[in-house]
Amino acid sequence: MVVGDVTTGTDVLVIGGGPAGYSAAIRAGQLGLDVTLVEKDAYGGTCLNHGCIPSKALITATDVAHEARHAEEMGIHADPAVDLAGMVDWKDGVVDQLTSGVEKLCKANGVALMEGTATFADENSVRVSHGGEGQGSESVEFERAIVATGSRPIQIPGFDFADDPVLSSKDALSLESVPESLVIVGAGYIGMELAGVYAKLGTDVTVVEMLDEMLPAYPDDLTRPVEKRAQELGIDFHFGYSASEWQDLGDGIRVVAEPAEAAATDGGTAEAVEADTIELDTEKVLVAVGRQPVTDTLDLDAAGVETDDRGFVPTDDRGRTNVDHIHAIGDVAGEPMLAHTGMYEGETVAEVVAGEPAAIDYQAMPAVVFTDPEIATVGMTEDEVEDAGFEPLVGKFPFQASGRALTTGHADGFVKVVADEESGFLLGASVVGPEASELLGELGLAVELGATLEDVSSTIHAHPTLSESVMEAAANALDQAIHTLNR
Amino acid sequence: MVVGDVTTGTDVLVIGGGPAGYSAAIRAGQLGLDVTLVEKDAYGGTCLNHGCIPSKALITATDVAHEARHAEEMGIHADPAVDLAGMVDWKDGVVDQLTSGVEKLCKANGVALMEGTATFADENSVRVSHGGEGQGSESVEFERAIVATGSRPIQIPGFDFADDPVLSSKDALSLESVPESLVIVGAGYIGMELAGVYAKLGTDVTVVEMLDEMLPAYPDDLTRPVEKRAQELGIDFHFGYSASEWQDLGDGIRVVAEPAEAAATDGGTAEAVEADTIELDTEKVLVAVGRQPVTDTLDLDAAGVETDDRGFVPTDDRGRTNVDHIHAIGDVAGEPMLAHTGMYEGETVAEVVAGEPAAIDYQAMPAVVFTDPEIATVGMTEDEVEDAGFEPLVGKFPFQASGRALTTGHADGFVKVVADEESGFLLGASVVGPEASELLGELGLAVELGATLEDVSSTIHAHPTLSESVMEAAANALDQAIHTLNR
Amino acid sequence: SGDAETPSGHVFAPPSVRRLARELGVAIETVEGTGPSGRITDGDVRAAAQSDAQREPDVESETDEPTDSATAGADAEPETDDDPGGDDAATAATQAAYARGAATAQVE
Ligand SMILES: Cc1cc2nc3c(=O)[nH]c(=O)nc-3n(C[C@H](O)[C@H](O)[C@H](O)COP(=O)(O)OP(=O)(O)OC[C@H]3O[C@@H](n4cnc5c(N)ncnc54)[C@H](O)[C@@H]3O)c2cc1C
Ligand SMILES: Cc1cc2nc3c(=O)[nH]c(=O)nc-3n(C[C@H](O)[C@H](O)[C@H](O)COP(=O)(O)OP(=O)(O)OC[C@H]3O[C@@H](n4cnc5c(N)ncnc54)[C@H](O)[C@@H]3O)c2cc1C
Repeated sequence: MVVGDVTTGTDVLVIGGGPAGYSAAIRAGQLGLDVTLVEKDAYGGTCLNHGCIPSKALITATDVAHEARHAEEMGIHADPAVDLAGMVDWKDGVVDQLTSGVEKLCKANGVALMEGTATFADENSVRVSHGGEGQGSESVEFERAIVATGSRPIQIPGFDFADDPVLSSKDALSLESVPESLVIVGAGYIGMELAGVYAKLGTDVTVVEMLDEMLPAYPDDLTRPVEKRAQELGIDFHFGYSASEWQDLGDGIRVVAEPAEAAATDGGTAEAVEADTIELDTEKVLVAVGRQPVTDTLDLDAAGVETDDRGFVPTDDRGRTNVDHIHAIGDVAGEPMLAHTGMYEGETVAEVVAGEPAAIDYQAMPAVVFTDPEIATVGMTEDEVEDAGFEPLVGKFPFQASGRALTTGHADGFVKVVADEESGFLLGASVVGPEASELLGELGLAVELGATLEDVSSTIHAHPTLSESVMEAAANALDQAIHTLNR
Repeated sequence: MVVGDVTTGTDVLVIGGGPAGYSAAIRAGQLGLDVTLVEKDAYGGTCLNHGCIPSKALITATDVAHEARHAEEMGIHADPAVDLAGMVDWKDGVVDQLTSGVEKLCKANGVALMEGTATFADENSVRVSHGGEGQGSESVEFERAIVATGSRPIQIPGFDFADDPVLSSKDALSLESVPESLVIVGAGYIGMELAGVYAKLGTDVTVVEMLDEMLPAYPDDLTRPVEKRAQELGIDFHFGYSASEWQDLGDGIRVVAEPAEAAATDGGTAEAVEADTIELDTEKVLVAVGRQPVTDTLDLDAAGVETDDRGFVPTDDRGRTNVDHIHAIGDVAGEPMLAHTGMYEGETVAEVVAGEPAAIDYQAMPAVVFTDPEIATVGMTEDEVEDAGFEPLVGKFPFQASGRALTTGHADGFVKVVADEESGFLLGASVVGPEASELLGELGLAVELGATLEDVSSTIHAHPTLSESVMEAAANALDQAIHTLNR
Repeated sequence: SGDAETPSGHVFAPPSVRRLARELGVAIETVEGTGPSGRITDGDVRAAAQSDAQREPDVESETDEPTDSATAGADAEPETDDDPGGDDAATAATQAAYARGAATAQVE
């Protein structure tokens, strides 16, 4: 390894300025540690620049137009025109505000910021190469390192993100005009969120998914309202198909998909095993089949840090890799690859590094899919409760019975809670419906605190709110619901 | 007392089918009691028919149009037309669905329903007179009675709700066309919620308030964002004035208001003591100055039940009046006059009646004002925490720092939590901003369960959500917030 | 049931109590909960730490942090600003005041 002329020393080196990395750096700074954060690209990482925030901005904005367009029932007649370039500008403004906020917060908490790509030289130093021509590089020595280099979209054979009609999720969040048609490969959460955005913008959306259902990570009762809505939005689905290649048609492209063996041999539905190749003519194709860890710029070997067979960096409950003084957090450390997981790990590991009695020991990890309607889950599923050896007691409340839901015109879906029958402790919850993402806050707190069904059902909730549904679902498990029938 | 030909007997008689009454009846039915519910007018009471539900329906619907109309920044160009009669029809449909739901739920839980007006004959019976001509009346004997007769809007001298241009809140929720101008007397929550609705519908709204500020029950930091928004909406205010009379102008009316002595002698602001009478020309005037208990149809004297000087029926923590076997719940039993208070009291008293160890002993009573933005509070205020002998520790998080808030285009306001400094127990919280009403669910649970700031701040919240602001406010109190500066 | 041991090892204790257990070197899975439905309270953890201390006087060394000398600098010292046992009683009393479930909710 070439050693540069400049050598900096830092107690704690954080590599990567996404939610995991900046949270770790800020918390370390708050704890009085000498901390340096290296980021090669943009503060805020995937989440702020090309992930959570831009996607939610577009989802919310397209909903404003879509809601008004479909509110005749409420006595509202509107035909909004959407200027996608204008919407993307607005979204970029939101992103800028947040990323510059992250930068300010880092500085205010005493974090030294360094721009460049960090590569391990050995167990106690990295080389940071600065971006532009002739910007050179420098060596940084550390006592402890925290790897937070995140993830990137997976490319599949036949679809190169460098080609113009082939979009990654990042590209799909910055289009300048609404495509007439869009094929989306992958019906996971990213694909389904963007399917909703473009369908509402008027694009003819077709989704190709290898497995035989959308959002395969979620149980059917949760995905059913989303499926119904997707149909209303005119989104077409081809389940059990793998996209294999695309062809240039001059004024558009043709996406070719083959029956996915996996689905077929699995005994998929009739629809899923249609024998033949399908051809879908479209303007663009978005590939959203998953994300993989980013470690290629790091030279982990030089530091002796091991990865697993998928490239993730395994860690223990203090976020330590196999090398004790090198930690890994966020997407690069494996599932669940979610921003809030990364932030929690970042804060926790910063505390560990500062010698505090911290550990990664949550009871309740939330997850949200911002489809229409939203899906939100926290803690254990009914099956997991059973597998863990508890007797599951389930309570449910349909939004059709919620006054607040009806006043918003969105009453599909339900809140479901799962508890241990004997003790009444809440172990998990799931919601599909309006503001599911926000209702999860209370449900997560309840699981995390070890609240019982009775605790939740006898806490007064303001009327009329959707959050009453949380209380009613808990009461339903106890056969005490007022606004829905008990079992 | 004349005794009718028919006499029915019931263990538990509930008088009034609003939220308090129907909740009591349903819970009593679930507990196996023989229960009869008498309602003179419409199941669901004020709340479902002329209160919470219709007002929230109109607020939400007008917001759909208003949001789209003001979304140029997001790249959306729309000029929605609102047909108020259509909107009111839709609202009535929502109300019908809910009130018929209440009726079904009562029946399904074994509640006997009786239509008519109940008047006490003595301590153990009422006479129920049925509505229409020649419908007669009957006598009902009971072991226990639960009075849940609710409240009605207060009339002020000079303004008779029977006169066409004078509106009660009930009238204002069912107008067939948008008035050009509207004077609202009273800047309490009902007045301010409706001011927002009509301003957004294009009405020229002027609010006259006796005191020297809007929403006087709430501290200034919470009302400031609402005040700012009201100004943007073009709502005019006259504080320190009492409406005294109205005059017919032929094509409209003139509302006359005098300086309110109370405010003036109170040393109100210069604006508040402008010496002269003001005259406001307008199409309609809405009087929303408060609500009073409904007991006039009851003849409480016949049962020996006492009321206080404002007409409310005082009760103990089991909801008992001075007559042990007669309970009172909901608005008729006093402040806070809120639907969820009534429902909680109803359920609790049903359990008391069934011999369960229940009591009215909440730690956290929520309250929401559905203005733009919403205001929501639960538990103690900072002052109350101090008065109770705790050392208040405050944490705050501004929505300007919330990624989710920015993606909705609504980032005014904040979440504020108050805890006991020594123990860290959360004692109260307030929110002004987007979805404040829904965020209150988690905050209420935290206060009710005796959660600490650390419990809330270390519970993982999904990103990006507004509910993260709850976590961040708790972290801020501990100097551990990531997304806002600490003190 | 009042028994803290659950089939899965899932712990019914709020985060503040779980952190206290780490701070005091108490294995929380072994602590008997006395809160509502057997929830583990901070008092339970402190009591467990006390009885552990009686059995194993060297409990301090169990606070498992590898408070690496590597961390160097002023902050290597673990922040145990909470004086264990000191405000025990006060905290327990305040908690009792708020854990209303304990007082009134035991319906059976
Ligand atoms: C379209 C989309 C929508 C999403 N929506 C959500 C959502 O709603 N909620 C949610 O929880 N999650 C969502 N996610 C996932 C979320 O974005 C990630 O989980 C999160 O960004 C992971 O954070 P991280 O800090 O681990 O990594 P990243 O955010 O990926 O940040 C890693 C950073 O490290 C930098 N870096 C990499 N290598 C080096 C190096 N060698 N030297 C210096 N810097 C380096 C990168 O430039 C990057 O800035 C979404 C993702 C996508 C793509
Ligand atoms: C415009 C408006 C908006 C509101 N918004 C909210 C809100 O968002 N959230 C909230 O919590 N609260 C709100 N409220 C207040 C809420 O409506 C009341 O707190 C709630 O309705 C009280 O419930 P109750 O059951 O005590 O009485 P009521 O709902 O008033 O019901 C009483 C019932 O008793 C019947 N009755 C009366 N006398 C007799 C008799 N002698 N015999 C038989 N029946 C009788 C009446 O017909 C009525 O149906 C609002 C009120 C208004 C006016």
